[in-house]
Amino acid sequence: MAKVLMKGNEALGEAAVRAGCRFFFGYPITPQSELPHYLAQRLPEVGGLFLQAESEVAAINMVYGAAGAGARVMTSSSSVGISLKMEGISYIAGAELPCVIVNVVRGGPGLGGIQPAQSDYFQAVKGGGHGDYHLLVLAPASVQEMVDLMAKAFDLADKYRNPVMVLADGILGQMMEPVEFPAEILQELPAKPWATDGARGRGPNLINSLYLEPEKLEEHNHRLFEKYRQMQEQETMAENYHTDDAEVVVAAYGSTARIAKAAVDMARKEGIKAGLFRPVTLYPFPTEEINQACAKAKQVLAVEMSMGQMIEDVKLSLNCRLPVSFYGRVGGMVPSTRAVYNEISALAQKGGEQA
Amino acid sequence: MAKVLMKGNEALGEAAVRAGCRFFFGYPITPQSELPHYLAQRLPEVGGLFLQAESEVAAINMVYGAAGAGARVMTSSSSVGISLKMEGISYIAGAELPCVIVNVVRGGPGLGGIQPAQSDYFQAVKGGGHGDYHLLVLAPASVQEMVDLMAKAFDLADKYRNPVMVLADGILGQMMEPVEFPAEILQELPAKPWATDGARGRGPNLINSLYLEPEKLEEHNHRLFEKYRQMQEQETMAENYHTDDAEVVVAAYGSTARIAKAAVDMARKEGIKAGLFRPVTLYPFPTEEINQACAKAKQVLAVEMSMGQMIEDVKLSLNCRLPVSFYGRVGGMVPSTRAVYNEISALAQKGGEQA
Amino acid sequence: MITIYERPQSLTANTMHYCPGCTHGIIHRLVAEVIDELDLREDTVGVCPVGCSVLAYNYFNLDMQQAAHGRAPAVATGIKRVHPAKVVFAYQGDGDLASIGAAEIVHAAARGEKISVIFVNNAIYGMTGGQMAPTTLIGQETTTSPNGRDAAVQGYPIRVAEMLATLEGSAYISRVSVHNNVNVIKAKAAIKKAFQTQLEGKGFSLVEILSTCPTNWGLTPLEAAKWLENNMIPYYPLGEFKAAKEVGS
Amino acid sequence: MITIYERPQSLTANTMHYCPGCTHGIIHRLVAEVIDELDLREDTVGVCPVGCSVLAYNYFNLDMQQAAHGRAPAVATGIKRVHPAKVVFAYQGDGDLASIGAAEIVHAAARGEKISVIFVNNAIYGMTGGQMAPTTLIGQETTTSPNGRDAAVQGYPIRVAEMLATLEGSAYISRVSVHNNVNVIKAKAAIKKAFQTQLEGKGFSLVEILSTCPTNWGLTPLEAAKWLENNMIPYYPLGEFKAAKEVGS
Amino acid sequence: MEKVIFAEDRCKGCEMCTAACPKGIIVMAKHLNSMGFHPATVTEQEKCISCGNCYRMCPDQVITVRKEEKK
Amino acid sequence: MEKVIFAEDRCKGCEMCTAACPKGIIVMAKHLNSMGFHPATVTEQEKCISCGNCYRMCPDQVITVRKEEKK
Amino acid sequence: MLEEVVLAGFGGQGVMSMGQLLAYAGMLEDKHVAWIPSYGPEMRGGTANCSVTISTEPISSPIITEPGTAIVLNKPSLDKFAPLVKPGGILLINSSLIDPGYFRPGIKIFEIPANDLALEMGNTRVANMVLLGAFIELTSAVSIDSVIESLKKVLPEYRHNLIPLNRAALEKGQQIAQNQ
Amino acid sequence: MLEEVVLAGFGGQGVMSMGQLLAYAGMLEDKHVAWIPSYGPEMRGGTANCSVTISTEPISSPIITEPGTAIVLNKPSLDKFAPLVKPGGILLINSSLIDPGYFRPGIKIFEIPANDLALEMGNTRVANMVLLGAFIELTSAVSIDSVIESLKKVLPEYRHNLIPLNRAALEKGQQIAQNQ
Ligand SMILES: Cc1ncc(C[n+]2csc(CCOP(=O)(O)OP(=O)(O)O)c2C)c(N)n1
Ligand SMILES: Cc1ncc(C[n+]2csc(CCOP(=O)(O)OP(=O)(O)O)c2C)c(N)n1
Ligand code: SF4
Ligand code: SF4
Ligand code: SF4
Ligand code: SF4
Ligand code: SF4
Ligand code: SF4
Ligand SMILES: [Mg+2]
Ligand SMILES: [Mg+2]
Repeated sequence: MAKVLMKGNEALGEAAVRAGCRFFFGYPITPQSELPHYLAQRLPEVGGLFLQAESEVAAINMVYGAAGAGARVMTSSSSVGISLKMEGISYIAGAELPCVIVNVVRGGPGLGGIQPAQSDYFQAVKGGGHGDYHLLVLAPASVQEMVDLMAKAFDLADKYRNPVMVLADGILGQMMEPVEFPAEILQELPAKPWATDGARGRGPNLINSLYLEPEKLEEHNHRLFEKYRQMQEQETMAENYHTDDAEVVVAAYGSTARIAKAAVDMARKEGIKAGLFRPVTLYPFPTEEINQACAKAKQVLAVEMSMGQMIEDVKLSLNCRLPVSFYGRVGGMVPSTRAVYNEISALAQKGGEQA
Repeated sequence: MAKVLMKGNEALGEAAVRAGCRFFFGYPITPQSELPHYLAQRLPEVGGLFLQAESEVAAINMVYGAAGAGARVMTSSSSVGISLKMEGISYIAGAELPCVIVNVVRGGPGLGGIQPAQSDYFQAVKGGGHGDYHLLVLAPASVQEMVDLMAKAFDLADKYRNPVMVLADGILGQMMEPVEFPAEILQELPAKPWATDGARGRGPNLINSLYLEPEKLEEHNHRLFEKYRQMQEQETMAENYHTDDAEVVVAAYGSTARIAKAAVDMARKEGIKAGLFRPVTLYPFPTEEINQACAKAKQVLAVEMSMGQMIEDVKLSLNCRLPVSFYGRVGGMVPSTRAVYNEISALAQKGGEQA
Repeated sequence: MITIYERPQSLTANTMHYCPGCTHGIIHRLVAEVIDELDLREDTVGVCPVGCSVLAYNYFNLDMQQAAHGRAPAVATGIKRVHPAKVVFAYQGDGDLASIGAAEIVHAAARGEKISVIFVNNAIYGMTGGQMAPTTLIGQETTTSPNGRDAAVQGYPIRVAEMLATLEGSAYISRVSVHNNVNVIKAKAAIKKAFQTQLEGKGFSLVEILSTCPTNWGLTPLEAAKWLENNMIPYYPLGEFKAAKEVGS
Repeated sequence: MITIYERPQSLTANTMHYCPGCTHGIIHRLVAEVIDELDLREDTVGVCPVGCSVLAYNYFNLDMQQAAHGRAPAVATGIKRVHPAKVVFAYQGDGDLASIGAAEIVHAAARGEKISVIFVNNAIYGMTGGQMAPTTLIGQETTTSPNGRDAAVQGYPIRVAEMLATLEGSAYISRVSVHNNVNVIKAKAAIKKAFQTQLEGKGFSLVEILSTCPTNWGLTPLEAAKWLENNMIPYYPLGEFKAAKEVGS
Repeated sequence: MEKVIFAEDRCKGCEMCTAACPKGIIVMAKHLNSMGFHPATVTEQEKCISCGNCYRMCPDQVITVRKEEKK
Repeated sequence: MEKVIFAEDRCKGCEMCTAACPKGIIVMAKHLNSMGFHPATVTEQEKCISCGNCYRMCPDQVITVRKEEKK
Repeated sequence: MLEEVVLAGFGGQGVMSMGQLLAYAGMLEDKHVAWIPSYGPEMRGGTANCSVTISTEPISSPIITEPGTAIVLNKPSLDKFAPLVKPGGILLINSSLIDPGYFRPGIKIFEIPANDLALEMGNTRVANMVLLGAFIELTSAVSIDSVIESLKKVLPEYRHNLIPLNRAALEKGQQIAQNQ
Repeated sequence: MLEEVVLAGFGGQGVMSMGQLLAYAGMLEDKHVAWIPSYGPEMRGGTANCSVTISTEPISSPIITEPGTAIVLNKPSLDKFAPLVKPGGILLINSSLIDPGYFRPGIKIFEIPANDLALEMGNTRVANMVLLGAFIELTSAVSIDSVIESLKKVLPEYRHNLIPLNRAALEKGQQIAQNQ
């Protein structure tokens, strides 16, 4: 297929359609509204359903119902709205239902602002809802990657029977880049013999997260964590950019990684051995990959549009064996390439000293 | 005052009343219902208001309104219900409103079970809601401490204009121990000139978390984090038990710390140099204190009723300089003293080896 | 001898966990009987709520989903939109439906969602220990209205059927009771009509069923039935509040 | 010469951010005029919603709280219970009140919460770019009903005033419009009655105000006023749906 | 053969059936069942008119009702 | 003195006032105000009957209306 | 002194209040005490249990995983808790409802026909008190007087007429245990 | 080749579509492109801006903090973006709406009376095209043909009658820039 110029939000929509997603339940919120607008038009064209729910709470529970009924289904929102979905997401994880949740992050806390941010990292990867559970979290850094990861998201959701979050931000959602879509619209979806579609010729199926006996609930938790272990083994993804010989490694994801990449370019021009490590899966965090990327590193710099969240996973993954510093902007402010370059350059001068 | 034998949930209620709290908005859920039951009876006696909200979402927003109006106010729930409050909690943190939120944790994820758990640690300390914010999180380990920390919670909330969470679990909520209450019922509360009580003879007050200009929102975030820095400096609390010469330090909070204490006793009887480090503030985490407690340690063991959450803060606080192992039970299962002892004893044999 | 009344196919053989005399059990059976009679056992998906009936999935011999507290209508919507040809019902208590789930039920009705809701109104939160429900009567003592519900502080009980009947999307709305034989028969007819309304694609259907909670009312089952008759029915009048024409004819 | 009409005291001098001709501005002024006339400027706390009127705190010269989307009635409840002697009002859009906040408004009304709600029904989500609201008319095109609202898929618009009037706790409920002079005068009278209902402790009061969104309707302000008259009023009849006796007399 | 049959171990002794029986023939047994309840029972089977009232009011699906086959 | 006064820089040129004026004296100015709108104005002040209709329909508190003091 | 006891039986058998009384009595004697109930959703006819710790030292863990004593009032409770009793510990069996003959080496087992004895005294509701009396005799965890004192504080005034019966039941249990 | 350009003006001046056209044209030439808008809640009369990156290499960062070129259509945009232009960069000013005389050392400044020129051509709405033409002349980021090609793809068929006017405007801008 030829390339088309498309907004990230809309590209997510088209990618979902091509991945066989036919059901969207959501509630409007800036800066992700182009995604529902797109699907409101597009889904009926392919025999699918777009339904604006009465709230984010209703939306995530409609997703629960539809996922439990066997559909490829998604929802999307931004920060405030995602917080309202925490109970529902915990239920979906507990009931092991596959679905895709898009969070186009904006500044917080509270009503905050509508400009891009990455301050929902903890919520996405540690579990903003109650209980021990994890989403699989994918963080694209370009519109093309939004398309590619969206397809992947649905596959992973089905493979693990686990909710997958695509974590973007206002920049990615709003920006246009050329993209190529898979030519085919996926028609054949994996069989879901566990789904509730009327117990025709078989025993009843049950979608559930309640285990009143603690022994059973513990067992259930262990089963979930066995899945997470498998994901850690099989699904981590990351991009390395000039990390081979890098003495200063910048760790950044999403839009911020794009800025960091430009800063690395700038640093390389100045003869600084800088590199970029970009986790693509935020959960499971690419632990092995970051250790490889930092093989030659003396300093690590986490750059985020937050007050410092992913930095904890960076430190833990490296077992704190390298000094990890932080540079962040928040509330909708975006780091400039130069500011990141300045941080790199300062660290390069430090060598292996504790930051 | 003479000691009385009281359930943890009820003791929390009485302690709140004595701390001058006159407003409770909440929604029933096991295993914290004795707290609302108690206050439904008790608050009207002291001229206060108990109101059962239509939902947890409504409850937390009533708390927002009442806190913004200048009242000492609280809510309480358990796991599932706390997840529904995530948006509201993020708003309260963003609008810098003082209030107390009790979470009597039960097993998750989803509907999970109703037995005790500690699997909402991440949600409590990292911010289950969106955006960069933090609750002050207090974790009592006895009914008496529930009483003491409840009073403290209201004071800290007012001092920092920040929501404070009291993180308990089903055991603490349900168990009876003798407690002593402060004799006086607090009558004089701190003045709140910022509260919205009708702009009589002054300019209008505003309770708000919206900052459409990213520069302003960034500034606001920095202001919040300056508060958190101060809390870290001034408010951390922890208990040390036989840590002075301990080679194996168990880190545990809440009920689990009680079990760990008994296991330490058992180990000491066997001649093992074991100790217990019990964080009382989970956020801010007592970083300095744990480093002191581990001064002689060769091994650290995190024990939780979760799949391993606090362990991350333990590692980060220690900058990964000691091997940290984990023992946990989940889903309402409670670790036995003997099982924890066995872990300690195994670690004691390892010495300084990586776990 | 021929068997004329026995446990319907759409119920499993499991012994229910409900308290002695709790009419949740009767309502379960009525729903199952209707499903049997309409031959829908293999074409029905049920949604159970959070409340005493949370374990209904152990009793209905059907595909079931357990929904978060109050969200059964949203979950049922998700299922129905994926399988429009199947019959989807939600079973909800009064705390579940009228309190935390008020938005979801109003919107399912407004959307004309083609689902059937079995709404069990026992004027209390059974599961969690007898707290006040939105349907608790004025003066009624509960664990969170220990001195009786006071309208000045806690407001007035909600008449759900009447409220939902104002919405265009609702096609069949009625209130019945199961405190005695005659009413059980009528209740079953109403449930059947609700399912037929769905089968005929007419829109949203809901049957509000007055039910007892002997345990939390502090009464014997027989006293509870009397209490329902004497106290609930006067405030919650029985009858059809809305019916699409020609349903089930 | 004496000044007979000018900006009320209870509005600040700030220029509002609303689009040209958006009637949110008229409604703000009416609320402020009523507060002035009842001499309540220093005894009122307002709650603004999430929606185009999210910045209302910049315009009302009063103590204000900004509430989470849909939760203004809960926030107002919190304030009113702490300061029962003050006057508390919530200002909400139709997405805010009738969609995400449906449970909160139903329960504030059922509780007979002594607050006044100014409900601005413009049949659309203004703030977020013209999505369908629960009040969007059948056939109306919005960004999430690009081919016009289809009752079979998206259900029917909710008549909020009628629905809330079924609840015992609601004391004053009316629907007005501000699309022309005569109706603006009536709208103000209704708002005054709502505040008086609160002052007299009668219970919950709500005024639903039909309002324009020229921007998202894709019309000029004057066309929008006409559209409102021709399309909204037939579905949303104006009038009082409930009024406590002797209010404001 | 019996017209009305009680699955005794399911019975919770709630007495709803006793009140419902127009013939007043349902009584609570002296003994306890496996759940610790006094189960309902009918000894005068012949008086039963197979009306099904007991079945209808039993919340626990204890009761099966049969009638004579019409010839 | 003028009966109807426009705070010109607040005006968004929506024309709601023009439609409301029973005397039809409100017109849109040719020039732009600081916000880039053509503001509403009245030149024939003497025709104004101080009815306040324009004030009432103005969403932006642009208009102040005065009337002759009664003697 | 450290007593860790688990009390278990059917919902209506009064095990929760028996445990609370014991804890209360310990508190009156200025000992450290804790009482932890099992809890669950509203389900009738289930089993209920609680655990009580009484100690002269501050209590490390109030959560009892190896009880020094288990008092079991029905068969399911015997099955669940008898195996947990710590070596050298005590198992008190309500032999009115549990078939005799349970045996586990290394623990002391006492069979007390509590319901029968209570019935003899005219009220089966004090069966739990008979067992409590036996427990007190065997462990001296608290005194009978403290239990009675606690009863006075816990019971509403108009129920104080029941106190003599309760004392009698406690003493009956004490006697029986003495003689075993 | 790497062009990083910011386009800014009032809401109705067509800066967003101008940026999109530019990006589209770049894509048609098989270059790497990215377009990022400012976005905000519904508030009329505010300023709008977008940034466009066009490059022969893969784009590291599409977020432009130091634009190579800024095209400003009104005064607030001049104030905001002129200082950000990177040393050696280009500042294109719509001098129909902005008083002349802005100066910053080390950057190239061009004043184009875009509205006036557009008016001359009969339609002020193509003022943005005049500026775009000038930009193309100064940077050769894309060709005019590609822009026209893009227009054909973006405009609905019944609007294609506007294409000649747009081409004329682009060429007018080109000329003006040539002569500055
Ligand atoms: C989000 C959430 N809040 C609260 C609860 C606790 N809870 C469980 S059941 C219930 C009330 C059920 O009452 P009702 O719906 O009337 O059903 P009943 O038990 O009376 O049949 C509550 C509040 C929960 N599980 N989840
Ligand atoms: C929890 C949450 N969900 C969604 C949003 C996004 N949002 C902001 S305003 C709005 C709709 C407002 O529409 P309405 O209430 O009708 O007010 P109007 O703008 O039309 O006056 C939405 C969905 C939000 N801020 N918070
Ligand atoms: S608590 Fe009430 S509603 Fe629940 S099972 Fe028991 S009697 Fe029924
Ligand atoms: S978007 Fe609509 S409701 Fe919002 S200010 Fe503009 S016209 Fe008014
Ligand atoms: S069938 Fe009728 S007559 Fe026979 S036992 Fe049952 S209720 Fe009585
Ligand atoms: S109604 Fe059923 S459960 Fe109740 S006593 Fe009769 S047979 Fe037993
Ligand atoms: S006051 Fe009346 S007559 Fe005068 S300008 Fe305004 S609308 Fe016209
Ligand atoms: S109504 Fe007000 S804002 Fe609109 S044109 Fe008239 S004066 Fe200007
Ligand atoms: Mg109920
Ligand atoms: Mg609206």
